[in-house]
Amino acid sequence: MRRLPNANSQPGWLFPTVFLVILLLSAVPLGRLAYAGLAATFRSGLPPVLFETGTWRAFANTLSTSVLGMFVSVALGVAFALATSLTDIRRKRLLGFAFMLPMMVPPQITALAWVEMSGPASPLLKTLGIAPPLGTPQPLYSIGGIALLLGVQHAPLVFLAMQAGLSAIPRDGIEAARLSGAAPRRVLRDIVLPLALPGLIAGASIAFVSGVGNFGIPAILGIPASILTLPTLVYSRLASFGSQTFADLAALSLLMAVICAAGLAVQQRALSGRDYRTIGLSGTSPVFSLGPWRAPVEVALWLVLFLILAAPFAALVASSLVPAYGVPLNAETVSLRAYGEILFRQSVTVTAFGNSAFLATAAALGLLVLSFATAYLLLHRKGPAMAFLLVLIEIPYALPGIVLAVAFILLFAAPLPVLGFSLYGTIWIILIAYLSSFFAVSLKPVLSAFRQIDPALEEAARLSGAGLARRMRDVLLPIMAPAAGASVVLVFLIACNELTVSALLWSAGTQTLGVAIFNLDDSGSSDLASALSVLVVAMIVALMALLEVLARYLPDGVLPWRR
Amino acid sequence: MATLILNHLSKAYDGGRAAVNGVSLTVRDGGFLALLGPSGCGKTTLLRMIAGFEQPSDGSIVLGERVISTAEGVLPPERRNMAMVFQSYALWPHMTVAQNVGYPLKLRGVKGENLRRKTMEALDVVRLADLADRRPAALSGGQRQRVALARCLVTSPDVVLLDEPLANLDRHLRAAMEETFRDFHARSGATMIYVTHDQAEAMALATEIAVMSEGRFLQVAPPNEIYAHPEGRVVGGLIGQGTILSLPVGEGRERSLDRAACHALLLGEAGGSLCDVLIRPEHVRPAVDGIALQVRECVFTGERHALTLARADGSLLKAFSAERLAPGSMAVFSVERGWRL
Amino acid sequence: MATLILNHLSKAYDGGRAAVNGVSLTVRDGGFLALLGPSGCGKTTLLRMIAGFEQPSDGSIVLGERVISTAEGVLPPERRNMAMVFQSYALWPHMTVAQNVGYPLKLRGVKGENLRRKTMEALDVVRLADLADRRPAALSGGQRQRVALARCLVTSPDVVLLDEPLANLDRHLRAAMEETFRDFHARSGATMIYVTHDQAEAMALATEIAVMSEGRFLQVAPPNEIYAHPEGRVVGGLIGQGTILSLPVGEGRERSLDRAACHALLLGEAGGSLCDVLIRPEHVRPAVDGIALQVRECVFTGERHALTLARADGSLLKAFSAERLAPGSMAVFSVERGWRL
Amino acid sequence: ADLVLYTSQPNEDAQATVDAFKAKNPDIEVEWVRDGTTKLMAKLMAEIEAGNPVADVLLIADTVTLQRMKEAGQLLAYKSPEAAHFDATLYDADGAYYSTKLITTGIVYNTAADLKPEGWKDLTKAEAKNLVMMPSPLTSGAALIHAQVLTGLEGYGWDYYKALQQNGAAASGGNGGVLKAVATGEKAYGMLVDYMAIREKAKGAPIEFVFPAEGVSAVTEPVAILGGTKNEENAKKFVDFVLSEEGQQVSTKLGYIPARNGVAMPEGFPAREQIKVLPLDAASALKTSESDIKSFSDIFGTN
Ligand SMILES: Nc1ncnc2c1ncn2[C@@H]1O[C@H](COP(=O)(O)OP(=O)(O)OP(=O)(O)O)[C@@H](O)[C@H]1O
Ligand SMILES: Nc1ncnc2c1ncn2[C@@H]1O[C@H](COP(=O)(O)OP(=O)(O)OP(=O)(O)O)[C@@H](O)[C@H]1O
Ligand SMILES: [Fe+3]
Ligand SMILES: [Mg+2]
Ligand SMILES: [Mg+2]
Repeated sequence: MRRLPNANSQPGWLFPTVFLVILLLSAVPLGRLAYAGLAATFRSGLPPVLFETGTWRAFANTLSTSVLGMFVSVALGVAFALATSLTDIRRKRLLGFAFMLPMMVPPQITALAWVEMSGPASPLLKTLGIAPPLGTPQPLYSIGGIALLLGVQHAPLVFLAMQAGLSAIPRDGIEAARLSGAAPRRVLRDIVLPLALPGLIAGASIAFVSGVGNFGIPAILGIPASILTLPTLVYSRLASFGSQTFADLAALSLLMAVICAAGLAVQQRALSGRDYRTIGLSGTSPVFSLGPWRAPVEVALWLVLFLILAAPFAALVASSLVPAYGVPLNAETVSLRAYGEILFRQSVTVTAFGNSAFLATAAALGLLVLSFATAYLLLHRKGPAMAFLLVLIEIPYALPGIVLAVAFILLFAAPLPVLGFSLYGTIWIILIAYLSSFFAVSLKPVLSAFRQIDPALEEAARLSGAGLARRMRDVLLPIMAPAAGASVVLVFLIACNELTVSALLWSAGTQTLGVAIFNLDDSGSSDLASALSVLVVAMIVALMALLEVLARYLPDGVLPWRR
Repeated sequence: MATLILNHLSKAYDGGRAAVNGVSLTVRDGGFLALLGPSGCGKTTLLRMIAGFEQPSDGSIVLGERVISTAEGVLPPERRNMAMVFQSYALWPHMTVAQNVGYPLKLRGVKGENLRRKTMEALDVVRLADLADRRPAALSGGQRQRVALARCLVTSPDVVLLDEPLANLDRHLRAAMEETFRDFHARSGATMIYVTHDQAEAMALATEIAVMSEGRFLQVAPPNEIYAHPEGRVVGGLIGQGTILSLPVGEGRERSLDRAACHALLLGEAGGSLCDVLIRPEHVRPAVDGIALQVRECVFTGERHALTLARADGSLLKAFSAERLAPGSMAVFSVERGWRL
Repeated sequence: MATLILNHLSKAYDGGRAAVNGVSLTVRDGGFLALLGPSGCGKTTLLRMIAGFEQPSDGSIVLGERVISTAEGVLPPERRNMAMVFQSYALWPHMTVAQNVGYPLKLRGVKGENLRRKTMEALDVVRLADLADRRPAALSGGQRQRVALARCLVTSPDVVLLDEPLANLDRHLRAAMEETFRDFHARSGATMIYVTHDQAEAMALATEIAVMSEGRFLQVAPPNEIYAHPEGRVVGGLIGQGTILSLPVGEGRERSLDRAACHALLLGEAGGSLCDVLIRPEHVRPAVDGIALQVRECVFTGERHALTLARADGSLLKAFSAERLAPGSMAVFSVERGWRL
Repeated sequence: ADLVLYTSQPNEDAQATVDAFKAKNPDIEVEWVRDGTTKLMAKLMAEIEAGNPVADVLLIADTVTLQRMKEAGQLLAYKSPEAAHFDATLYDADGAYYSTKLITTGIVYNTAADLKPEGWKDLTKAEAKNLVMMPSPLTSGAALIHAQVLTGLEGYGWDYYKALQQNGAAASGGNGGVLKAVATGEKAYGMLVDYMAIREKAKGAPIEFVFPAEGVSAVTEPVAILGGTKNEENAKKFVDFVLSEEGQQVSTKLGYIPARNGVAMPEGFPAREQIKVLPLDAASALKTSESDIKSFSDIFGTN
């Protein structure tokens, strides 16, 4: 008879398949970049970046901004997740819904809006009469400023991962703690947070890695104050492309990979030696009554939301209504011309909407499947190979888009071996790059959900006769609907806005929304760019509203704002 | 510690029938109430209301002088000083066994050596001291249940709520734990409410038994009283074993039937309207003279055989026998006692 | 359907003592094996190995002609055509009761009306037909257990593994479910392995009983055999009630002791080395002549009173009595039978 | 496509250029890719490294960048007949690249500012303390060239930049950032490319632009043919067209100073004679660019 597989193992094809896919999405492009770097090194010696103090300062800046930013994200994301899923505040759904939107405003715009909001020209501060005089140094041009904005930008990532984690906490565990005499705050500290730790850590680690690879915010807030981070450093290297640039790129990528691996190591440590598997059913979470604190908490949440969403978004809307920067918004200057132009004259916007919608959907769903398979594998197999896979998955997301794009061009510019045709210049290469880039984002919530699930639920399905695909679809996916929802929403939102990867990989006909917005802005049509951004946000809101209407037909808990 | 009073307590889950329906009861300070009833009758729901997890749809709960639950609001569970063994155990998966058990102590400010000692004492009682550092996921079902038990009894709660706390334990452990409950009850004087499906357990432990069905209390009485004098078909069928026969019984007669009365009834010698009569197996004994019955079934239960006996009209009686009787054979039994429901 | 053979099966969890330790057993095709043993002795682990969830550390499992588990590899559970009631139920929270129960059918290609009908039949058996559209979270503990039961019995598995399947059900439901098991077993001919703490249940259902302790089988025998002739202190203490006394028994004598032998032993008339003797409460009866014992405890259990009796040297015996005897009083009992362990 | 163009011109400009070319050569199908210079170069270099460059023609950035490519042997030399109408400083003697327009860097100021600057040194005055912003040579090629040109100017040198730094001037990303900062009043003065300021002013932004009397630097968005092109003939046609009178008028219409002699200035610009364009030697600028960046970084502390 045939050799029998291990008890806790998956079908024999699973590991090789997942391994191969990860190799293809991550190791091969990264390896190609490393190869180009090594070749350049052999041609002209070790890359000088490695010996410049500036590089190490950028390394330190990257580390500090992303760590601080992560803390900001965690504070905001956790607060919102707890408030919307465990307390009796009103309009939770709206809060949750709105809290995801900051991710939809491109980082550059958020940064500019905050600069404007806190600078001398701030309409807000002017109205309040506390605008600083012309030329006052901008407080946001600092490590703290960068971290703050990174934190704000990435808070929804923590929010979503955390919510998925919270939804898996068994209700009776909280009740038992309360009956033991723990006041809500104690329950939070001793039971809720520890049990939601996988979700929390997943969120924190995506926020951290996002901060490592972010270019838009440090570019706008860091460069004026001479604060370079690794992504902005990479960019400045690329500006004067020379013989050593590939070596520089490879070296800087290596540094970012090191940060990532260190982050992952910390994450593994934090999670190790614990068991988060719930035993039995995890029902609906109970609700803590805030009592007299409800109104203040609500005010605080809405205020934060105003700062991180309404203000940048208002700035966006305002600049879409006036023809040029600095033109005051008043009855004479206001016009909807930009919207007319975008909607009815620019044919690219329609294509871009189509492309981005396709890419974001395909990436989100494709990665969902991939993430489930990978998470399943990672949880059932242990060992250094698995840790290595995790790092491989994470690096592409940590690299600035431009580096990843270069790696993919290196790999795909020439026709594919054997097959003879080239993917370069088609929409598929962008999709592959998206799969590579956002894998980490998609995997995190799913992996943490797997950590929390009662294994007996899968075992029962197996004994019923369900093979891997079947029990994934029928049992695991629906049970982990919150995590699956978070994963899809995260990837979709990020992909909708993605700029750099698609910018370098696109050609005529395949441009995406991010590229379209960037091009409009770059050619001085800030009004059109803003209008398009506003339309993108509107599209997302419309999409979410549509899902809200369809909620009845979707598995429970998939829609993050409905929990 | 104080008297626990339930006033017309009701609870309906969203859009369903009432799970608990107008229940009233007084458990005196230090009482030990066993709650019996078929699966789904509302026992857990009642405990959850007492603990403060569910808000009553109607009625109120009073503990001592304080109203602790009404349809308008409830005193939060953490301020009730109660303890509970959950039907699902509700262990915290991220804590070790010792941490799980010690947590209520920690909340009460017990620290260091004292905490360790008390925790280990509680674990000793449930015989889990050597598993103190395990996580719940690495325990067997019965071990989990014992952790939940230890956690429940580690402090000095005013009210202890036990939701089938011994369901997953073997007989010996069960006996030992019963002993522990009795000790704990005697020592702490806490009011205990105990849900179980094991009547022997209930009888052995409780000062009072409440029989519940479909959200209502059918009878509340001390164990021997409820066993001897159940009220109505449901309680009669639920408490102890026995069969209920519809027999013609004349009006105005004693509810307690002696041997002669039973035989008269069973032989159809008495007239009158039909009435439900409960006959317990221990009162049906092999005898020299009495009623001839056919053995339908004879099931070995270890200590003895459980017999199912058929009367001439096909209605059934139950009895015990030390010896195996062949199914199908006829035998003579005397019926010592009966109870008119 | 085929014979299930366990060969020197062992399982040690990471870095712990062996939870199952060199267990060998043959359950013949269509057999009904009850597994008894104290909490934590390895029953669930054994079932999980049979189901294919755990890989043995050593030994193998053979079903019919096929080796389905060895230390090297196991046949995946989904290809074993077994069914199991999990100790923790393992219901799928996102499916309704009907969907939970119907899922194994769906996987076997049953569709439409046929699926619905079979599902409802299974739900009828466990008396949950009217809750078909509920989610498990909105069920009581016993109702959840019944859903798990229905899901287990809805298909025609070759082997059925039941891990304390009736622990949370009331007596009547339990009796009805026992009946269901018997029916199912007779009808489907499946091999059944049944873990329970309720010995009456085990005795009533099983064709064989295996007693487990600390990962090993102590005795495997038919119910009446194991009750009458337990091997060793542990089995003797575990099966049925009774007390084990260390008494001087002469060598080479019968293991089965009659009344005369018992009395001789108890009165210290027999000489010889000390030996463990098991005396069951049903064999200790109030009598006119016999042994005078002091009543230490008298606990009401409904049907009767459980007595704890003390001999002169302080060692204890158990007995039953229909009437309450005052603790502290003396009474005369005859001991009808004993068993040398 | 019969011809692939990589350009860093803004979208509408690139479209206009291609449209005009196609009007003359209807049978040549042109595909164009536009992006920022940095990204475009990264893309191009990666393609070259992979051994399969897609572009045929570049219309991109500045002569220094193309000089680097020329020296790396990545450009095709083509002697265009139109070269005769251009200043010799505006194209490569070997025909590797040709300037197509002049994008000068001057001074922009917010109309609310106190000082109306006229020369570069005005930016070091006390009135401008903390109010000056310029693009950083680290991100903008034009800014590097501007620095190289200004420091080469008599009486300026790196001391000028030191003075700017001491006066609290900020060096931020690209030209867009400077425009936004000055237009929104966050800063009062900035170094900025001409067309951006003039276009934005025409749309109503509260800014003014001056061409300082000492002279201005210029980047020239040269056109070049990539070595190894598969469409050499079409590429040459494109180069000729861009340099032709007709092609140059496209630039003018879009608001750029044409490179070709004798073509009219775009609207909003002073007469060509009033703008003193300081010359730049691409070859030597390339040699010093690394050290220039370093000097700049040393002063502004960046990197
Ligand atoms: N995952 C695990 N890791 C380590 N030890 C375990 C694990 N699961 C169970 N054990 C231990 O193995 C032993 C056998 O466990 P098992 O669950 O088989 O007991 P059981 O006989 O089913 O007991 P119960 O009647 O209490 O359910 C127990 O001592 C238990 O603590
Ligand atoms: N969350 C819920 N939503 C709706 N109905 C519920 C919910 N929880 C329980 N019920 C129903 O309320 C009734 C009483 O449930 P409860 O859990 O109190 O029963 P129980 O007496 O504890 O039963 P068991 O002995 O089976 O545990 C049951 O019919 C059950 O189906
Ligand atoms: Fe450019
Ligand atoms: Mg219950
Ligand atoms: Mg078990």
